[in-house]
Amino acid sequence: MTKVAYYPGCAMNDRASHLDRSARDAAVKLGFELDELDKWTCCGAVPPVSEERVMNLIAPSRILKSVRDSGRDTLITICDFCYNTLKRTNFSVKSDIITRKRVNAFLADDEPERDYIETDDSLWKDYTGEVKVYHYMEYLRDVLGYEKITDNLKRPLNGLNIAPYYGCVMLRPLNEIQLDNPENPSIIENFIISLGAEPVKYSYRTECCGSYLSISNPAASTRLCYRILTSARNSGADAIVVSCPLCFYNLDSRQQAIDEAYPDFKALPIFYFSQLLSVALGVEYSRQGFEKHYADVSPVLDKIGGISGKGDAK
Amino acid sequence: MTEKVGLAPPVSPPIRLTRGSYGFKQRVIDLSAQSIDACYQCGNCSSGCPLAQEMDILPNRIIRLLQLGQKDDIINSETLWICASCFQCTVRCPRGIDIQAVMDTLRQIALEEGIDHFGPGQIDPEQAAEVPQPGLVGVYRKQST
Amino acid sequence: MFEPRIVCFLCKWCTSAGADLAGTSRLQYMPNGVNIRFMCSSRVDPEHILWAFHEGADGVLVGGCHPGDCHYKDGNYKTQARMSLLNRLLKDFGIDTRRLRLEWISAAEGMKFANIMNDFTEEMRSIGPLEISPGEVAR
Amino acid sequence: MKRIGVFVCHCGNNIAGTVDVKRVAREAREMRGVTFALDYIYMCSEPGQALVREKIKEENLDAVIIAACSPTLHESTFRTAASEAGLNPWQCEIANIREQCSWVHSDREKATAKAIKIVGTIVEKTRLNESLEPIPVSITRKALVIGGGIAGIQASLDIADSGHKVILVEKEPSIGGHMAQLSETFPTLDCSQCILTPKMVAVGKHPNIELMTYSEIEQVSGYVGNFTVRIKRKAPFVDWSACTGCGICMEKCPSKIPSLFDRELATHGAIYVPFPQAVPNKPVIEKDSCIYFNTGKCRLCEKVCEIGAINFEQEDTFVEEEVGAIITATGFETLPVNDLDEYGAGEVPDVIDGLAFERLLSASGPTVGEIKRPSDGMIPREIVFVQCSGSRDPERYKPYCSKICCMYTTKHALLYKHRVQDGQPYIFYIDIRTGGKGYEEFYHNAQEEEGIIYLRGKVAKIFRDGKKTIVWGTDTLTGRNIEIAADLVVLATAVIPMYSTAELVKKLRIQTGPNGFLSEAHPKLRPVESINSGFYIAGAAQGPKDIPETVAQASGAACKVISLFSRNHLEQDPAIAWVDEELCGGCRICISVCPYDAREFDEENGTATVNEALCEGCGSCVAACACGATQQRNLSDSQIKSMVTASLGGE
Repeated sequence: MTKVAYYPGCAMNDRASHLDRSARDAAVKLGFELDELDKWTCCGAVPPVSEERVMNLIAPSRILKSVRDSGRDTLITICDFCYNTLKRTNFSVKSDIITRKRVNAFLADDEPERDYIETDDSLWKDYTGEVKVYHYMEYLRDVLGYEKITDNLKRPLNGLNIAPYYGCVMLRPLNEIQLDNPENPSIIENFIISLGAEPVKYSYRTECCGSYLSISNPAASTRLCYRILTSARNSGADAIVVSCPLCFYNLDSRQQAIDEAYPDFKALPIFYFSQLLSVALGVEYSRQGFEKHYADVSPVLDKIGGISGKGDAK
Repeated sequence: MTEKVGLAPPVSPPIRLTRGSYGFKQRVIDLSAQSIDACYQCGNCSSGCPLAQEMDILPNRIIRLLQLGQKDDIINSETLWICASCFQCTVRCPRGIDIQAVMDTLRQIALEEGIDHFGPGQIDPEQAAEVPQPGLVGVYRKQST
Repeated sequence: MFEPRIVCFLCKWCTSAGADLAGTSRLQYMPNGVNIRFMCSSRVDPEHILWAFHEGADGVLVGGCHPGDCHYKDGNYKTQARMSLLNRLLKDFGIDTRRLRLEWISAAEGMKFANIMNDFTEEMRSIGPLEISPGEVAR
Repeated sequence: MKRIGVFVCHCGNNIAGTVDVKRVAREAREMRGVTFALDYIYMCSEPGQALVREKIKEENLDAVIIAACSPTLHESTFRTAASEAGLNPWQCEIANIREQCSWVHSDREKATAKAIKIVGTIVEKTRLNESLEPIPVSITRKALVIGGGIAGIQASLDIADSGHKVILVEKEPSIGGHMAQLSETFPTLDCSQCILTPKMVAVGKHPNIELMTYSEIEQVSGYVGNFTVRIKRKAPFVDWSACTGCGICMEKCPSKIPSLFDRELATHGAIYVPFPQAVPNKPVIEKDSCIYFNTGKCRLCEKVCEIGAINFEQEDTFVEEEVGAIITATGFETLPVNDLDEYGAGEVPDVIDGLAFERLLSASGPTVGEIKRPSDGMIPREIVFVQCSGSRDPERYKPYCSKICCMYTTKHALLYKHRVQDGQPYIFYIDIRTGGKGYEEFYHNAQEEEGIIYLRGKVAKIFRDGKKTIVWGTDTLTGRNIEIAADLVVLATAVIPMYSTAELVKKLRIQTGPNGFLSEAHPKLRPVESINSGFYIAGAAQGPKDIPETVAQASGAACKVISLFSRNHLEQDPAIAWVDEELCGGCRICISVCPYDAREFDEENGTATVNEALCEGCGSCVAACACGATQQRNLSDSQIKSMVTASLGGE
């Protein structure tokens, strides 16, 4: 089985463990294995954009360098924040020679036996952005091919209307990310189609959910999530699919606050894309961590068939 | 008691522009590497901003005030802390300004000046146990020293 | 409501062009006048005006270029002289001289044309129909 | 009895939306003389015209009426169509039911009733129309160009290059116009003089161009193809044929008068050439400022002129020229700073206009290209440019956009910044308009790379405070007022027609619009012609324009003239006066009213006659004729009477 380097990111061990587990399960069903890096740290979550903050590029660069040093050129990550940070860092290191020099000067400090200034050290090799960073879904689309998913469906999601939610950092900014058209993307839609479900068109799929404001300004986030959820529901969605832990948290857990603030609000189940993938590929419901969801997912599971909540594939 | 006329501080004093007005602007240009003067005030950053209605100064006006070097108005603005860094403005700017980079720079300068918006003590502990780490890291990196 | 009938003799270069401009500017005015286009207001013979009253017109508008702007040097001055003489005659006939209007309207004055048509129509409405025995006006 | 066909046009919805065209056609069919009527969606389209041709033959029509738009638009179209089907063009008439009916009324019932009356009026005219032949007229293949700015220069060169003679009349001592005053031109920043002077020299040397500078149009008579022009040649008090242009007279002249060319930022003597590259490079003496003419003493110039070219006895002379076409290219001025009361009314020395700033920027200007303010020669460190100074202000100044200011102000600020690198330019604007090739890019560059601060708002007041000039403005983009203590303020004053234009158009008998700019025959489709045939217009005299547009229009006007000159002869409208000798009593009143001397008296017959070559068809004599002997072709008294009757709704 192909092993692909995998950077889970800090949310995967606990708060988004269901994202992590379902992604790993699905990979196995599709014939590859997510090979978690031996040692990894937090990537920093938000990419540094001001010139002075080279410091903030060090952690993600160190992660990328470790992948390269292990002889691999591909790294998969799932969390949108990690993806954005790693990809933008890689872009900076690759395209800006000054940033590259500064970053490597810091990285060299990790290896005290080496004096970076005397560059005759042949063991040392600057990290120059050699690793290609993939979003898990991007890997499915570009390396594996969505048709491979369709070919392996055990439990096609026929009859389900799923609203894709992109949020902010999965697609933006375009120059550095280059995943899809940021105004009119299609990567999640096509993913939904490959599962046998119907993608729902609605106007708020790339509108921000409030991101970290959920902590410092929860009211603003509540308003933003309300309009996303309502738009999707009014467009006929049975559920929303996301890939980012923070999007999931905002759109799912926040439904309690939304319910209190907006009398007309109706709950809508939220899924990680990997959950739907692994369900469609035949992984048991019990491994999906649905108990962590706030919004009840059983109406959707009923539609797919099988016993609601805990049912298994035939 | 009657108030003396003319002693209240002006609500909207005129901006007195001189050649010396632009140090702050230059610092932001240097830190963000963005061409602030390229902005022609089309307002696209504001029109698409999902959080515009929570802001006291709209993003395009932040850039405008910056063009005129109006530091105090900017770093005391709530806008810096309402912005969720969603990059919508950056993607749409017709003049290629990374407005998010400008916002980050402004936050950085505000934090340097001791305007610590959201300290660790302010979080709801219940939420802290639940919210995914990127949110926590994000809010502290953007909004506190 | 009384709808007066109005005949408008317009010179081609200024007033008729001004009326065209009122059209291209989509200005709205009352439809009581019908325009007859001459090369110059100086083609208007007082007899034409009397004939118009004889045939049932309640008002007659003669429109020419502003003084000094006549395409034919001084045609509008001749028109003015003829009209003031005619005014005396109208009084003799017992026709209210307000029923004959001479206006200078340039090709750029679409708005003025529209305003005059409205104003003239309203004035004719207030004066009422011209009642006169045909014999009186006959030459 | 004539067989008349009536064709009612829908003009899409333009007519049919308000007028019941089917009913108009139906009612027209019932009118006296009408044997056929139909309605069609677009009469002026090729199928519409084909329909007219087809029905003329099928229905054996003697005359047609097209009820459609104004005759100024399509009369010639349909007359051509009618003549292709074998009709005489004067048997085709237009009933204007669009501009003068459907577009100005909204009540469908009333508009339809009016349209029927309009058609009826034209039917009555057409019933009595005669078939006419156009009167052939010869052409003088020589053009008159009035104004020696870039428009006049370009038009003259284009016509002259085609092999026709041109007379170029300029009121100033030299050609060159405002373009000669400019430093560098947007958006390419090439030096204005460098691209202009070769053209000025070419005009001076061209064998087909007769250059008359320091001259003015005195009188114009005649008509297209055959104008007679009287030109006043002002006395320069210098024998130009003898003068070598050595310039010693100008050096010695003790008078000091403000140089208009340098916008009064410098002076020259009473004997002067406006600028060193002048064409012709010959001086003139300004009589009003000359010490000799004022006191009877001095004559210093005469003493130093070795050739003896100075001649105080010279007098204005007048020449008469025959020309076939006239191009008016009298250009523009800008609203005087003195007129702008709230901007200091011209009393603040460091408030100048854009052309003055051009002179400050110009390497050949009074400061040799160094930017020094007028009051004390200081190099301004804070400079404010105010756009729309007098433009876009219908309440107090000019209602229109002066079009060139956005670009030249940007250029000014940019050139200033290039010369005074530690200086700060500010531009107050209402909108920035950069429609033109490379213009938006030029503006972006200035804004982004040159550190020019653009402030969106109109300046309310400018006043002096010590050595500073205070500017009170606002910036609507921040919602805050702006106060700048400036060293120099440059006003982009409104572009207005050259002062002499108003006087000139009266002599030419061509039209101007409400703001004094020359009117074109059609704002879109005939932009270089006056409505009066034989007159053409070019450059900023027609409206504010930049150089490329001016040159394009000048070449367009020249092309129209060349096209006119390429015809064998012209055709004059035959709808003119004629005399029924039986009725003429020989009172000669017609002769006294004719503005063209076209009415003559035949002593032998004792009757008045019409000189067909001179008659313009105004009809003034027809109205004057007491016995009805003089009539106008196709607009006789009997036609008019039945038209009046029809216009009132019939018998």
